[in-house]
Order: sequence, then C-alpha cells, then structure tokens
Amino acid sequence: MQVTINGETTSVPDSVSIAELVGILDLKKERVAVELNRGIVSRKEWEEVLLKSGDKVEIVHFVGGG
Amino acid sequence: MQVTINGETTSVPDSVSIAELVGILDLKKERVAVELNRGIVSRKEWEEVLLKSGDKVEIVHFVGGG
Amino acid sequence: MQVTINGETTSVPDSVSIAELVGILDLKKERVAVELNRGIVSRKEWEEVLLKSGDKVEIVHFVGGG
Amino acid sequence: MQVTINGETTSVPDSVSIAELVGILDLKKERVAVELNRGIVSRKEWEEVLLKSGDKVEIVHFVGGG
Amino acid sequence: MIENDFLEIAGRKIHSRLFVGTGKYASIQQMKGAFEASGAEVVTVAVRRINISDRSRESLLDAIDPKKFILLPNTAGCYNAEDAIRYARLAREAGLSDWIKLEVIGDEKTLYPDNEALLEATRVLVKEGFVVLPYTNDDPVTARKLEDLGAAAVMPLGAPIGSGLGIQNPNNIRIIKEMARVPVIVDAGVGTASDAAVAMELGCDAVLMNTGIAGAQDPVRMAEAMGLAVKAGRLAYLAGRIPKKSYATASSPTEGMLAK
Amino acid sequence: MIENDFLEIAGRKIHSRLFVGTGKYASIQQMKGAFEASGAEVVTVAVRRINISDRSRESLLDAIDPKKFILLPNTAGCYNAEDAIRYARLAREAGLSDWIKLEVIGDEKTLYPDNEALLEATRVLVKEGFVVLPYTNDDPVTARKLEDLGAAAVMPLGAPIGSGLGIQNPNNIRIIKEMARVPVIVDAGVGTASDAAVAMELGCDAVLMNTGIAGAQDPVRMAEAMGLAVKAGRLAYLAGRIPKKSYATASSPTEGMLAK
Amino acid sequence: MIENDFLEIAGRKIHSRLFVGTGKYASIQQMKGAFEASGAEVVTVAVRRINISDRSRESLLDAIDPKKFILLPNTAGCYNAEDAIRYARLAREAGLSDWIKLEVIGDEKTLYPDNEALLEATRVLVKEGFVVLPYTNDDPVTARKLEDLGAAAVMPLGAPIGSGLGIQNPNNIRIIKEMARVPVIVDAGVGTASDAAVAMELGCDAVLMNTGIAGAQDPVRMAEAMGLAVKAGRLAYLAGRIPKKSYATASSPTEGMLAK
Amino acid sequence: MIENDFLEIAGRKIHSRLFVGTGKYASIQQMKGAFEASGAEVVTVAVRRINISDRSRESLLDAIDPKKFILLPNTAGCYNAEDAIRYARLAREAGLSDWIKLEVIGDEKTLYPDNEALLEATRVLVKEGFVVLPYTNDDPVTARKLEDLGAAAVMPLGAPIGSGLGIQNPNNIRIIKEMARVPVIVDAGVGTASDAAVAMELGCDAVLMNTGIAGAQDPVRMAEAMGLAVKAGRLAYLAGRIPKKSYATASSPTEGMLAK
Repeated sequence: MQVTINGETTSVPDSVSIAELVGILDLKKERVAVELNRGIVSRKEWEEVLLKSGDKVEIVHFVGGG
Repeated sequence: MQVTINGETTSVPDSVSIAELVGILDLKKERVAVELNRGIVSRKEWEEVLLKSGDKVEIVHFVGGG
Repeated sequence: MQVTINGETTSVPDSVSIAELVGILDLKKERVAVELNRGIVSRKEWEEVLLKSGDKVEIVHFVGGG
Repeated sequence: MQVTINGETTSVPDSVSIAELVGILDLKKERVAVELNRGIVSRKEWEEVLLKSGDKVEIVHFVGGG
Repeated sequence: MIENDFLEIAGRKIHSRLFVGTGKYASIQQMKGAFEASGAEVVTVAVRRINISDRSRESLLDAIDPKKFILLPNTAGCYNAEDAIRYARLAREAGLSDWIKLEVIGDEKTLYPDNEALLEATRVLVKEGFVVLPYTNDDPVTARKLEDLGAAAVMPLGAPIGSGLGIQNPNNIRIIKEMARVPVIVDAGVGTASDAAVAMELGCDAVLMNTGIAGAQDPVRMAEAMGLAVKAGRLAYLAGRIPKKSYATASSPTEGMLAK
Repeated sequence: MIENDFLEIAGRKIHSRLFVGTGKYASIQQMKGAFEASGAEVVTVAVRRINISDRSRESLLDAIDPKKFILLPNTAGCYNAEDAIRYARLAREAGLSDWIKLEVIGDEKTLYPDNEALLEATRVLVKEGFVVLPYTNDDPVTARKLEDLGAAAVMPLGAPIGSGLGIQNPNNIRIIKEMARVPVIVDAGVGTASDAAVAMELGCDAVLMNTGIAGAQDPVRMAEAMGLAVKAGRLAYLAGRIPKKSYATASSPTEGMLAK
Repeated sequence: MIENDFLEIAGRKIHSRLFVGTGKYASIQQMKGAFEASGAEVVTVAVRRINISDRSRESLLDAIDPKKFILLPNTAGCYNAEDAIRYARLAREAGLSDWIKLEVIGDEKTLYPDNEALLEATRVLVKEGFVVLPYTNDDPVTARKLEDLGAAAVMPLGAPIGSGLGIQNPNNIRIIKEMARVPVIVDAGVGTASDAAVAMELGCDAVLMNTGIAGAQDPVRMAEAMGLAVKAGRLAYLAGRIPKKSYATASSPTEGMLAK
Repeated sequence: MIENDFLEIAGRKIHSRLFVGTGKYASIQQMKGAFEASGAEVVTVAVRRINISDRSRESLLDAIDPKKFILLPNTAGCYNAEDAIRYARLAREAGLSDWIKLEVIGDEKTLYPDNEALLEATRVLVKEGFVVLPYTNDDPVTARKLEDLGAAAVMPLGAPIGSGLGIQNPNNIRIIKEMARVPVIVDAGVGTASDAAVAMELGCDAVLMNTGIAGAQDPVRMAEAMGLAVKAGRLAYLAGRIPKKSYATASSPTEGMLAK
C-alpha cells in the first residue's frame, strides 16, 4: 500500500506497524520520533500502531543546529 | 445628596445634572470629560443625565505630560 | 633664454622681469605668488627682479583644498 | 661629618666609603643603586669612592609601580 | 527649508518633525517659550483628574493654541489595556480629537511598554476610530504587528523615558524604519541635540521628546537646539552621507606640488 | 540666534562656527551653493602651482568673495616643517593674509600630523607673524604645547581626514577643550550632521570639514545640514543637557490617576 | 577554577557557562574538536526530517556522548506557537529529555522572536512539563513574563542570530539580569571572545553561541577562545571591576622622587 | 595552549602576553597571589628613594623571584627627558638589567606622555644599550618614530592610566599594529577582562596593566580573569572572527521542515 513518509509517497507492506517500518527503513529506533497523521506515536506504541493506506508519517531526528 | 467626585465625597443638589455640576464646579465645559460610574457621558448628554446619591463621578482634563 | 617655470623648461625673453613674465603668462597678478630659486619675490619687487638663464621659477595660486 | 642622604642631612664617619655607608645603613647591596652628587656610582666603585662633607647621596631601590 | 518635505499622519500634513511633551516645565511661560523655539506642531498632553478642591493652577489648554498645535493626548500611567483604553476614550471626549499616543507600561523602573497589552489596546482603539500612535520598544516584530493592526505610526523608544541615553540600538531602529509603511517616530531617550540628529539620520520620520528639553538647564535654548538638530538630521539623511573608511583620503589635491 | 555668541581669532569675530574646505566639489557652482547653504564665514584653500600649459579652469578666487569669507590657506601635502613653512610664506604672499592652517603630515595612510615637525613649524611661523591654526591629533599635551608656542587656535582631528568616522575619542577632545585658552576647532573626521553636533556638544568652538560636505551625494543639502547641526550642538552645549540615567523617569504626572 | 560556581537549571548543575550549537560545522570531526576545546556541557540541536532516500550522513548523535553533554533541542524554523509546540513534543520523544530551547521566529530577516507567540508556547509547554529555555529579545518586560509563566531560564539575544554584532544594548541585558530570578543566558549575536566576556561581565549566567564558533576561520581555536572568555568575564564580574574615570590616577607612588 | 605562540623582545621569549604592575596592592601577599593567578612573566616596578629613617616595609624584591619574572623598571613620575634618563640609569644599576619602561609624562591630569621628550629620551637610552619599551599615546606617527629610533616595542595607551575606560580608539591601535615591526603592547586604560580581550583581538602582542587588577575588589580573582581574557583575545585574533552583519543568518538548517 502507499503511505507518505516525510513527504515522499512510499510503498510499504499492508498494515505494517511503525516498529516494522522503522526496521525496514533501518533507523536507529532510540534516535527518532514518529508522527502519524499529525499525532505523535510514542515508542512504546510502535508495536501496536499499524499504518493504513494514505497515512501521513513524519520521522524526525536531531541534526546540527544552534 | 452625597456623590463621589474624583475620589472625594461631595454634597450636591438632589438629581443635579452633569451640566449643572460642571457649572457648579465652575469648569470650562469644552475642556473636560466626564465619567459616571465608569461610563463616559458625552457632552451632548450632560443636560439629560442626572446624578443619584452614591454616584461615582470622574472629571478629567489635560495636564502636562510627555 | 631658457628658464624653468613650475617644472617646465620654457623660453622667455632675455632678462625678462617677473612682472613682465606674469604679464606674458597672462596671470592675475594679485592672485599669485612667485618664488625665484627657492626664495619668495614679493609683488613690490616684481619690476626690478630680472630672470637669468636657468632660473627656477615657481608660480602658485590657490586651489580647492580642505 | 655631615652629608645629605636622600634629602636628609645625616652624620657619617669622615671619609666613609659608599660600601661602608651601605653597610652602616644595613641595605641589601645587590638591591640598591647609588648616586653621588648627581653621578651614578656603580657597585664595583663602592669600595674606592669616599664621601666628603656636604656630599649629596641618593640611594634608590625598587618599589611597587605600574 | 526642504521643499514639500512633510510627514503625513491620518491625512494631516506635519512639517515639523519634532514632537514635544508638555510635562516638567518650571512654568507655563517657560513651556510656551520652548514650543516657540522648537518649532514643534505636535504636542503631547496627559489625562488626569481635575483637582476639585484646588483650582488655582492655570489650565494647560489656555497656553496651547489649538489652531497652532496638534494636541496628542497620551495614556501615560496605564499598566494594562483596559486602563489605556479608558484614558484614550476620556482623552477623545476632552480633546475632541481622535489622536492618541498609546502607552501601556509594563515595568515601573524602565517604563518599557507591555507589548502584548499594547497590541490588544491598539486593536480595540483602531476599531473605535482612533488615530493610534503607540509607544513601543525597538522590536521590529512588534512594530510590524502594530502597523498590521492599523496603527497610524509606530513610536519605538530610543532609550528609557527620561534617561537621556540616546539611541541605544541604532540597528533596530534602522530595521524598524526599513520594514515600516507607516511613519516611524523615535519616542523617549533623547538627551541632547546629537541624539535627535542620529534618530533622523537613521531615516526616522520624527522624534518625540519631553524631558530632554524640559529637564535641560535652559529649556528654551535646548528646544531650539532640538528643532535645529532634527532638521539637520533629516537633511543629512536626504543628502546621503559619505561612507565610513578606516583610513584617510586627502581633501586637497596631491598634484601641483612645488619642486623640492 | 544666540546673542553675542561668536568665536574670536586674532581679533576677528567669527559668527559661524562651521569652517569649510573648497576641495572635491563637482563644480564651482556646486561649491558656491554649498557655502551659501552652510552659512560658513571661513573657507580653507590649498596652495598649488599654476598649470602654465592649461589655463582653462576658472580661478577659485573668482568664486569666493573676500569681503564675505575669511580665506584660510593650508599647507596640505607637506611632510616636513621646512616645506610647510615654504607653503605658508607663499600663501601669505598670494593671499595677502597672515592666516595659515598649518598641516605637517606624518603618514600617508592616515594623514595624521607629525607633531614634532608641527611644533617646529609653529614656532617659526608665529615668530614671522603668522596667525597659525595647526591641524593636530587629539593629544592634549601637544595641544597645550602648540598653544604655548602662540598658536591662535588648536585643531584636533576627530578621525582621519575624509574617513567620516566621527569623533573617535570624545574624552580627549573634551579634555583638550578644558585645558585650552585658545579656540578648539575639530578638524577632520566628520561624516554626518550628528558628528558635527557631538563636536560642539563637547564644548568645542568650531568644526572644520570638507569631504563630509563635498563628498555627500547632495553637497548643498549636506552643507545646510552641517550648518544647522553645528548651531544645534552649540545651543545644546550652552543649554546644559540632562544627566544620563540607566532607568526611566516619568514625564507625565503620577498623581491624579482615576479610581480603579 | 571558581569554587562552587555553577549554574543550576531544573535541578541540574552546569559548570561550563558556555552553551554551544551544533550547526554549520565543516565536519563532525571539526565539531567534536570545537566542543572539546570549548569545555561546553550543553549543546543545542535542531529537529528535522530524516532523509529517507539518502542515509549516508553520519548521525549527529553518534558524535555527541549523552553522558558528557546535556542535549538542548531547539524549535528553530518555527514561525508560530503551534509549530513550536509540535517540534518541542517531537524533540522530547526523540531525545528522551524535557529540555527545549524554545524559538518562535517573528521575522525572516532578523530572526527576532515573536514574543506574543513565544509566551503562548511557553505557557503550553510548561504545563506539559517541559524545561523551557525561551529565545527572546532584550525586552525586560517579556523576560519577566516568561519567568512568571515558568520558564527555566530566559535567553535574550545580544544581536541578530549569526550577525556577530555583539551585545547591542548592554543596558537592557543588565536590567533583565537584575530583574530575573531564573538564569539569564545571552543567546545569539556573539562574534568574538570579547563579546562573550562582555555578556558575562553584565552579570549573565551563561552565553549560548553557534555561528560565532562554527563560522570562524578556525572553529576549534575560536571555541577555546570563547570558553576562556566566558570564564574571564565571569571572574571579572565576581571580582568587581574598578570604576570608570575620565582622568588618570598614577599606579606608581608620587613620593620618594629624587632631589632635582 | 597555542603551539609556539610567544612574544620576543630583545631576544627573550615571553609566553604570557599579560604584563602586570606591582603598585597599589593591599599587601605583598595579595600581590603574589595576583601574579600567581595572572600567569604573568613580566612585572613592572618603580624606582624610588629608600626611606632611610623607616625601614620596616618588606622589600619588594624579596617577593619577586628574578628567576620566574622579568623585572621591568619604569620611569614613572618623570616630566622631562633628563629625569627619565636619570631614573633609567639608576634602574639599570639597581636591577642589573637593561630593560626600561620609559615614561615621560606631559600632563598631570591625564598622565599622557610628552612624545617630544619621549623620543629624545628614547634616542639617548637606545644609544646607551637600553632595551627601551616606551609608554606612548595612540598616535601611529609617534609609534613609528619610536620604532625607527630603536625602541624594542611600542606601548600605546588604551585610555588614561587607572581610568578603566578601555580602548578609547580601537582604530588607532589597529593601525599602530599594522604599521609596526616591533611588538605592540597596550599599556594603561584596561578596566575589565573584555577590555583586555579587545586589545588582543586588535592584533596587539601583549597588554600591560596595574590598577585594573590591583584596584579591583578582589585583585587575585581579577588577575585570573585578565590572564584568561588575554589568552581568549589572542586565540580569537588567531582564529579569525566571523564578519559583522546587520541581519541574521540561521544556524539551524532551513530544509527538512515537517509538512504543515
């Protein structure tokens, strides 16, 4: 199915969980934060929360800044 | 009857009008503004508006300021 | 004969006087000062002082400055 | 005899040497400089130079300064 | 002096770019002399209770010819939007004019504005048809918000009221002027003539002061000084100053020197 | 404007405290306009060779009415006492006046004076009866020595000639003025009107400038600005400014507020 | 260096009064070198999207040992309270810390804060348990409001971010510190070591900078300079400087001179 | 700290760029503590008569280990070349060293140098083999003349001795350093740590101070502050500061923002 991750339309397995997605994307889980359709999904919810087609996901981390 | 004018309790004739009060106080009408119980009374209303006992009147004018 | 006027070698009549030179050069006499071989020649001496070949003459005036 | 040391008239033994004077005054010789009648007397001369009555002696050292 | 150089606020043309206050003068006479010397057209006044028991003092308005001067009442002494709005309404009633120098003070030691409350009061008074000239600090963001709310001008402070410190942050004042589409009037902090000139050289449209004049040892003379300084600063701004350089450039020609 | 406020040098009363140079103007016409606008009475000129081969250019003196202006020739471009003395003598001969703005330059990049040579040249020229106005730096010790040698005034620089940096060290200029018994004229460094006002507010007797006016985008307008600024600064100095404070003092009364 | 001189925020003792940013370094290596040289304990970071398509770049957090440094995420780039709150929440989620450097920008050219929105966001985030360190301008009134809303510190700017202009209005910074009961951290505007020292000499508790170090030609060396300057300024503040005087006082004794 | 960064005068390598005076300390003990904290290697002393009648006071030299410190005697209190030369010779005799901090004072209120006499004394003492470090004002022309006469360094004042005003004319100090081929040491005027940092950021080779440390409420702490500030300023100068800009530049990335 198609979801939007950080503004890019991306194909992901149907009803993939956030946890799985983070794995697929090969992200360091303890270093990122995830927003699903404008609401934060805390780490402990990552297993349960499954994506639906069309979902908008934002995955952020820390970058250099002042 | 007693009313409060600029913070001072003052005796005035019963049901005196603002216009009369301004006259009694010998004020230049075109130079002052009057507030009755926190509401402004515009010049054109001065004739009609009569004071009641206990009314709070504020009469202001311009003074030096920056 | 040859003299140097303001750095330029110039031909002038033999034993010309400063006064005559100023005239030849068509200068406003009351606006200039003349130096002959490093010594000032005051206006009143202009008639008497005659140039010799090789003399160095400086003629100055006022220009814009701060 | 009387000499002037740093502005103060002082009695010293006749024909005392600078070296002896420095000793009498109990000064640390390696820390002071001596002027006799406006001329510097270098350390190596202290033994030979003898004072005469009325001599003016200045003895200086280092003090706090910026 | 300068052809057609005037400041326009709410449709009124103002030719003198020096606005003056009426506080702290030793006498009405001295104040009149100072106004005369300053050439000011806009004068600020405060709104206060009439002293009912003692009426001795000459009325301020007897001294100020409304035909010669534009009266600009202030809301000095107000520490919240509600009070400022109340004083503004009374001022309009007493002065028969819509102009108000809006002050909402946020702190007693600095007399700096409470910009939040100032914005709120500006919103209300503009809706009520006032010509609002808000006293604010030198924050370009607040200045633009005031303008967006309909302020007729913005009046950033140069330094604390009565401090005489001059323009503490010229860069901010310059930026406020660059961004503004309404007149920028430096209000407060001017201590001497050069301070007023600096404000105008930054491009500001006018300067408002009170203590700088009234508190001088000779207020009338200082008023004249301020009037001239504002004109001088305005002209210098229009004339376009020379750039600053770290080294010298000769003003007399380097050629035409004599032979050694 | 100010009753009996004038500057006196060698017995001549000078009412305008702005002295101006004649260098760097786009045209004689522009220069005349600037002089008119500035109100200056004293104008400086340089001494240079006449260009024998090309005589086209209008003479400077045709443009300056000696009845209206005091001509102050300079020794610009001289790097030692001997040259400065030579130019001063030629200037006297050409100008029929004893006044000389004495410059002995010590460095090409800053055009700062060589004070040793300046003192030497001052000694000689004063003996020859010149009215010596020496261009010096902001050193109070040198200023007093020049005065002791008989200089008719001292002219400390505010900043490098033509730099437009303004008064770099106000404390020194103030001290020079405090110590001086002859007029103190700030010479060089003024970039805009407020700089000129600052110089006068420090108590100086006059300001001399050239590039600040001639180099402006609109020299005539800047000349007017400078004239006004010098007057403003002078008046402010005489009026006695308010002291500087770190906090505010209200200009409107704190009593007479309405009941809450 | 100074016994028991530390800064305490939300119960954490911080011994280095220099806070540094992580932006604009040529390399992670250079950044690490600068941190080492600066002695900083608090480092700011920004919150941004992960680039899904390109994952090449080393992660910032690999370079910053959380045991050695306190991570201070910012909300840079946010122009309203809602966005700032959103980024703050994500920062907490990503960083497992409640600390947030709260920025709500009000203007693109100056990057000055929108204080109205800043106050609003502070109110919300304090309620949510954040340790809020708001970036604000040098307005004492806003500073006190932020403190009253529960900000853990106030961070007034010295000059525009990245401008290197230094403390533009020292009087305001001094007043903010006088009024504050929470730490005052000068944030933005520092261009060189003396600017940082000045901030500390005004009594501030710390200085935060990024461009001043990362933008220098030799960031590691400048980082060391800034670390020393902050200590120097702190010590000078505690030591109590001599008063300023317009004249001299000899440091060597005047007695004990030789006879003439 | 900085590899091979040292100052060399007359063949001696000096690693600390802070020179300190020995005057005005409450006690020898306090002075020693200050020296320790400052890290200074060069200390100035004055030459005075021994008090024959009262010998109680501990000798200054007992407190200063000649192996640890370079002693720099001064000619403070001298108002002409002859006296300064006399004191210099006595200093050499007493100190067994050729180094002299040459002061010829020209005015009691400012303690500014008499540059004419200073040049004369420098000429004589250099011929006699002294290592002359002349105290002068901030005049680039005098500085170069001193150098041409063989001075081992030039020591321009930042402000009057003991005034604590800081560097009054940074542009002059910068120019002096640009022109100099010998070390430039700012002498006098430093009031607090940032002043010392500013002097070094201008490129100077060292800073000499006395009252700024000894007159502080806590001289030992201020001495440490000054030592750090001089290092900070030196490092900042070497590191190459960011340019000054009137507007902001973001330090956090502008890309990677979330979708609205």
